[in-house]
Amino acid sequence: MTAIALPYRAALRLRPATVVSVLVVAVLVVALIAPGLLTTRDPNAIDLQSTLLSPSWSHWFGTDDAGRDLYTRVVYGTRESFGIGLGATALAMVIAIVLGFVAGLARGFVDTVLSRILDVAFAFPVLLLALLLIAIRGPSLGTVIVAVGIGSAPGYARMVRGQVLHVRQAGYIQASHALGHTRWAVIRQHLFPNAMRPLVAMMTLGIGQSIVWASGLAFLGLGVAPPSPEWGALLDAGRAAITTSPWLEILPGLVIVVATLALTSLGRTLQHRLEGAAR
Amino acid sequence: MRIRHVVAAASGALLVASLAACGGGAAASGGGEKVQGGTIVYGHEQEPPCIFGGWVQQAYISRNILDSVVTMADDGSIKPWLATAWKISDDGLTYTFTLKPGVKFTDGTALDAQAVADNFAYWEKGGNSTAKVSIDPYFKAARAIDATHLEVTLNKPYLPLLQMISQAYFGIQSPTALKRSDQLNCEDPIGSGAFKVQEWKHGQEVVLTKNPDYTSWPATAKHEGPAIVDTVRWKFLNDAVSRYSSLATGETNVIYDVPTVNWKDAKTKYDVQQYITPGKPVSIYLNTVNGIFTDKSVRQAFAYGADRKAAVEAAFHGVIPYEGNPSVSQSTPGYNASVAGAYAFDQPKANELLDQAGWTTRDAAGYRTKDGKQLAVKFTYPAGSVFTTEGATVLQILQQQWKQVGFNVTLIPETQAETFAGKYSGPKAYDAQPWYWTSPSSAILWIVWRPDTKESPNGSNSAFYNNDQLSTVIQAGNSAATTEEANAKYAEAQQIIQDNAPAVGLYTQTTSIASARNLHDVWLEKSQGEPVFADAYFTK
Amino acid sequence: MTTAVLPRALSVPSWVRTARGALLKIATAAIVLVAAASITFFAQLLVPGDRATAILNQQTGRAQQYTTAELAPVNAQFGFDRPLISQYLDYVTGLFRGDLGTSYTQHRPVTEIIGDQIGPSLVLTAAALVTAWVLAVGITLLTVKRRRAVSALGSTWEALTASLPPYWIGVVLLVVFAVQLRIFPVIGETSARGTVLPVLTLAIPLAGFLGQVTRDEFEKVLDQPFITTARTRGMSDTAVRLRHALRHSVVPAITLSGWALGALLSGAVIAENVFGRPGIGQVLVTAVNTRDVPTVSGIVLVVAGVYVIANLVVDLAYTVVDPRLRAS
Amino acid sequence: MTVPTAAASAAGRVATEPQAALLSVGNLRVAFGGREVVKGISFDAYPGRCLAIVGESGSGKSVTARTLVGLTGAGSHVAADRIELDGLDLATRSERSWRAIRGRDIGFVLQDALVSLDQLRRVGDEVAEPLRVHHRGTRASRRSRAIELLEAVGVPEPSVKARQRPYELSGGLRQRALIASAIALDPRVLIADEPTTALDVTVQAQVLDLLAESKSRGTAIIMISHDLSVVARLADEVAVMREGEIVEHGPVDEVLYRPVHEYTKALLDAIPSEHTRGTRLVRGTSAPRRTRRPIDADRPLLSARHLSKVYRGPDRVDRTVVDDVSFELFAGETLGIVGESGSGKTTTAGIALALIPPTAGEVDLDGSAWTSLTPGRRRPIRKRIGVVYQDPLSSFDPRWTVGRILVDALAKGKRPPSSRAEARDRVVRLLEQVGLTAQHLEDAPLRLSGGQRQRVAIARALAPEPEVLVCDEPVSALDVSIQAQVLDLLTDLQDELGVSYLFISHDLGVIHHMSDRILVMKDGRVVESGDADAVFRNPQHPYTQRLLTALPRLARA
Repeated sequence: MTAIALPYRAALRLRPATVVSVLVVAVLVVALIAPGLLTTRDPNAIDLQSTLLSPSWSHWFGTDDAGRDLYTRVVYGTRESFGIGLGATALAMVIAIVLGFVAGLARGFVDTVLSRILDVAFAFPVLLLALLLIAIRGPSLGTVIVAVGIGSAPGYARMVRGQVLHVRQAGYIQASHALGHTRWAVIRQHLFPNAMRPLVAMMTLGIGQSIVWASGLAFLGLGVAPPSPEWGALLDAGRAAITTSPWLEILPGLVIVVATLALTSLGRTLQHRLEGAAR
Repeated sequence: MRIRHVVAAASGALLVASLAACGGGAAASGGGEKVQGGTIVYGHEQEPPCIFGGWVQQAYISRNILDSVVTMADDGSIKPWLATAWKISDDGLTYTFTLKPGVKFTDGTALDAQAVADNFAYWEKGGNSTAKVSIDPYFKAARAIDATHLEVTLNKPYLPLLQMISQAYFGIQSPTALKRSDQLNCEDPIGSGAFKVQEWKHGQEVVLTKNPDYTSWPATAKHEGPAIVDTVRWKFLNDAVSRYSSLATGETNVIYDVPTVNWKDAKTKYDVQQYITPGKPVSIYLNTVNGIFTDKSVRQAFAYGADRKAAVEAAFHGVIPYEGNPSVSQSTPGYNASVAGAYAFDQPKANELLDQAGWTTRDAAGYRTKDGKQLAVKFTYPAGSVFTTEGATVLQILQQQWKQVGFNVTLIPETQAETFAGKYSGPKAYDAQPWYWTSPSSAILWIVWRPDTKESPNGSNSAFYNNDQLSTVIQAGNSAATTEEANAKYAEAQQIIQDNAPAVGLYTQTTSIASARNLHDVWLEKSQGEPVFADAYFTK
Repeated sequence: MTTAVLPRALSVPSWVRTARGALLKIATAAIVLVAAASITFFAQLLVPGDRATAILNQQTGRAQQYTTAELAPVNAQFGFDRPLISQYLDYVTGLFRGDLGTSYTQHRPVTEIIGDQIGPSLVLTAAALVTAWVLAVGITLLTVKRRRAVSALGSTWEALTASLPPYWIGVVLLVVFAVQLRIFPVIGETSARGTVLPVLTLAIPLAGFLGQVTRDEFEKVLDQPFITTARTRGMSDTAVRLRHALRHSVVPAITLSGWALGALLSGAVIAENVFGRPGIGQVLVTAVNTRDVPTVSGIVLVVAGVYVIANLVVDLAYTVVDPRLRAS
Repeated sequence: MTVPTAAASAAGRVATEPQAALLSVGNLRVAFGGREVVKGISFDAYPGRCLAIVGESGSGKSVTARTLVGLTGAGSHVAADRIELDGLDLATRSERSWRAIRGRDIGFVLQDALVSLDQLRRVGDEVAEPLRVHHRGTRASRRSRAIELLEAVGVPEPSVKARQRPYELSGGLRQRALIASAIALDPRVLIADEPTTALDVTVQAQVLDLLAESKSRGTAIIMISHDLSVVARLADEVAVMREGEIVEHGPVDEVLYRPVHEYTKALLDAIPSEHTRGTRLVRGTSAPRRTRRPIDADRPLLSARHLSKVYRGPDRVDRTVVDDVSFELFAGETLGIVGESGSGKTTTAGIALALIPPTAGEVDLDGSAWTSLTPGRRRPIRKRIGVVYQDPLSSFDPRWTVGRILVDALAKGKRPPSSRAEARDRVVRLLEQVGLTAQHLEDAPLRLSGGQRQRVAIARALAPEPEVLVCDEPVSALDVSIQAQVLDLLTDLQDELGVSYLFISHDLGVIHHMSDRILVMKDGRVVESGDADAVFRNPQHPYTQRLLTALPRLARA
């Protein structure tokens, strides 16, 4: 377009939504690294004199039926929820990158076989995968990470494969071959880093989704062991009281939504910016 | 002529709270005209794989379809059902039952003494393993003397026999029907009860229709004759929120297991009944052959170390009672109330015991250590239907208090798959594990505490606690000549258990129902607490 | 490249090629399905603990170990005493006869168990998919590339809904619309009115995802020259969106739908649980818990089958929406 | 509306003496944000006449065109003393009333029908869409009208093509369909924005004829183009735009043959053709003639023998894209390969580079085996042959800076730099050689202009010090003045380094300007070859003849 060459500048301008997302993620990172900065209480400290208090100035999110401060639990739960999010996404990515690259680079037979394997993996209900894994290994933080990670890997693998196929077509790949670089050098110098670029954004999106997924497992009673304040576990614990002490269910749910929303929004901003830059 | 040998109940053991707010739930005195017919929509919790079986979830529904030989009254006494009378020989080894004549199964087969004898044989063959363990090794044989007389012989005297066979596990099925396929017997057991299975919509509900030719109601029935309502829709509503809400929206007329958070609300709006199950309460087995709990003082310190009563009250919102007696619950005949008071919350005492046991040093996290080993407890519990979130909250509260005296308790929720597969059932698998076992008699002591030996293993002895003295006392109770004598022995057994602390009491297994105010005479059966719909009716 | 590159041989009629392609697809699909079922079969054997123990415990609601003598009749009854490989071969040959085996716990043929439950699950997932599409496309059409505030509202809505944990939204919908407002029944079961909330529970988060990809694509498409062409013909903005842009924008969402169906079947168990709805998800959870190997494998087979069929439909939908893709 | 269009059409080409302007624009200003891209321009369009607005990218010509149909775009600010259509004020129209005018009174044709027609709809529906939008006729009558229109623009088998989709049609037919759609309601004004760009030369001629026919029926045409030679064929009047202003405006003969403004002169000079051979295209440079090194006709650097390439499609049908092509490229020579899209010239270049394995035949490099070597054996001698692509941007890794790109190329060259300092020095020298400076070292290619990018691409190709450079449409994506600079650079480098070019282009002017000898390719085969001047002046093959007839050219003064 002749005159409207503005996308680059527009991307640099910070939208208010991006600013809010960054702030939310910043708070989450603090909660992750130093939860003590956000609360002075102990997430597991019980107080049977003050159970089921509704939100107030001294208990921002109220207290649960063991008298624990819900806000403190949410803050401390960040570490485990994000641990799941990061761990599962990282695991998914590693699997996806290996499978996606092999499938994307291989031709003929290997590609066909891998694609079929991915088909089988895709056709496998994610839930079942999680159920089986948890049945085999027992529920724990590690199992949840592995279950969510393996469950979301095939989707990423397809994306990676698509990305590899796309980058493989790029002019600079041919240009590099034309300069006399070996196939491996081209892969290492150009194909790999460029095919990986959108994955950063994808990961940000994936973390949020993994947290949501893990909360689904917690609902089925397959989450992290108590007294962990992992967010999904908080949702699971709060559900019985939704009509009598709704904050126990609503507030942790909102925290998951806000955190995921911030991550998603950030991921998409990143994605758009990368796309803009690649254009 | 009726010769009844009535077993007296421990007074006040059965707490049945009929807590209707505005007068009389039982009679139609609340006004309104009694309606003939209608459909009761009942919101139950878990769907069993089969209708008849050895799991209490199966007993709930089969109680409404199958009749048993005898039943248990509110006061714990045994009353006639299919048997109008019975006679026990002086040596306590032969029971002769006189059966109600002319009773027919819903498939037309006659319910005679031979049919009942066939059922005993069926249970013993594995048809119902819970029934089997309830009467083994005392049961010898069952034989039809004539069409209406059945003789049951025992190897040794077994006083709780009648209480045991009052459970729904001992529901009598048509011998003709039992010859059908496994699938049919699973989905549609044929009994002589007030209802029969019309349809099982898996994942949704079992539709029960009334047996119009019903003649064999128990002596405890609130009316005589076939069921008043035409249909019971037995729905499976796993989610507590929707189950309780469905009562408010009128989608159900009665629900099982009122969530404790809603109990107060339910009392003001519905007729609620709470039933404290007899048998073993929810108590924590401590592994006496492996790990830190091999030391009796450590077990006792564990019991002293946490305020179990306060934790139970907080987590269950004051609805479910604390039970300090780990062996039998307060509603069980032969309950030893004095035992329940032992090990009241006393952290100094716990500390003292641990110090004496040599756990004197503490590590950086504040946990006690001895010879470099931490005072760590691997605490597994069956999460989900057996141990609800509320139960899990109790454990989390206790965990914090145990931490104060130096125990590092790791809570490990078992998934149902792990539980059933027996992953956490061996002596190496855990240090502590809570469980319950409903049973109408203190004879449950024998099932749970019978020594686990090579020759005669007892998988139910989850504390792996073999105490010959205890074994002898329980057997003496089981084979006692009189109830008084039996209860004295059972009380002694409870004392031995409490003194040695192979288990720590927690709370009673409790079931509850809430029913709409226009529904009357839904009552909870006394051996295990199943809701009975045969007498229920609506008012306009 | 169209003018000069002439096909050298067109000897094979196109329908033969199509038929050959279809056969190949069906054969591959069958292999995929059997592979999925086989993996499930063996994966379940990895679960610690013994199947006979699980069956006995499950029958009695207990958790204990049994003696070999106690287990023997169960092992004999279900054939667990035979070598694994022959158990597996029996299972696989059964598959080709359409026999998925008999449930260990319900003593019913697995085909019957699935037959009972698959209907409500399919209705739920299909309705959720359709609803998600309507929501996603509707909101995209209304908000994409409008005034900044409107567009921001649209994209925020999508990001927000895509972040909702399915269980949480289900409970909130239940409490608000069934318990408080009483618009819908609490126990939905399979009635049409009762299906609304479970469908929304699944559809709202999915609509967020579909909306996001559709919006991205829509924005790109609206910058395309053919959109300008359409405007120069005097077309209104709405007509341009509906007649031209929409069709181009839905291709990524179609791709996602194939994947979404798998996720929906998994998410269905949550909706089924909250709203007391029968369905395959709940059966699956129970079957895994009780080590009911044939039931679990059978469900995987059927779900994978649904997935494969859905993806064939997706492939077809592609070529209907964009005939250019037929060539490749 | 008031004037029936039939009357104008009956009048034929009467409008040499212009009556009242049909469309009149006075002092039009367009700004995006705070930036003014059209700075007060005025022009008129008359029935039966064609006004061409000519300019390079960024001149504001396309924005002007869109403003005339009220589609300037989001965030724009339009101000004008006058935008009148037949006396009707358009400047203050609402969107709704604009819609009534678009398509009915003013037709609009965009470039490249492949992206300007909705590929998912049938051609007939696209053509008939203005009728539907303006509620003309019934469904059936619109369908038959669409077929009539397709027939009128010279689409063969119109009823068949109407049922096909745009991508199933050839480029020429597509563009005709696009025009058919624009003239469906017989608008009195037709605005054509680069209507022939991206078309092969023969098709281009047909499309121009079609527009001429429309003009002869009395339509006022406003054509937007960057290509002065195309304009010469159709326009009656030319306005040259630069940076939002009209720098020169007048009758076509005046502007093209007696330009007054320096910019117009420069643009005209920059057009490569047979007349510019051996000269520099950029005006005002000191050395107008080339000083070439002699061609060594005894030393064929590349010799290709009977190359062919067959691709098997997904439908298992073989397509021969290169068919028995042979050529030799001598040291110091430029061999041009010319052909329309799909003629196989790019594949031929790929084979020569040994990046595409030929199905049959082989290429030798400087007398020894080249394409027949294994990739591993070939890699050490790759440095002897370099390549410049049409789209430089996509040939750069977006993550790399100019400096890194060039260092990488040097490292693969005949004399890899031994130190960082040496590498830097040589990279700077390379940049200077292609007319850039050290300040571009840290730039990402994305931030460079199109001309600068192509210079970097050339620098990269030269870095390994190759003897042969394959240039695959190296200037096709560039504006004419930038094209001139790049072509001048290539000739200068040949003079300086003696490198040989295998030069591929669809543009006959460029080919003639650059090449010593040429190959004309069609459908994968070489139809004619020989000395450039000989082929151009005396084409033997009918296809070459047709190409040359279709070539729009300016008669040189």
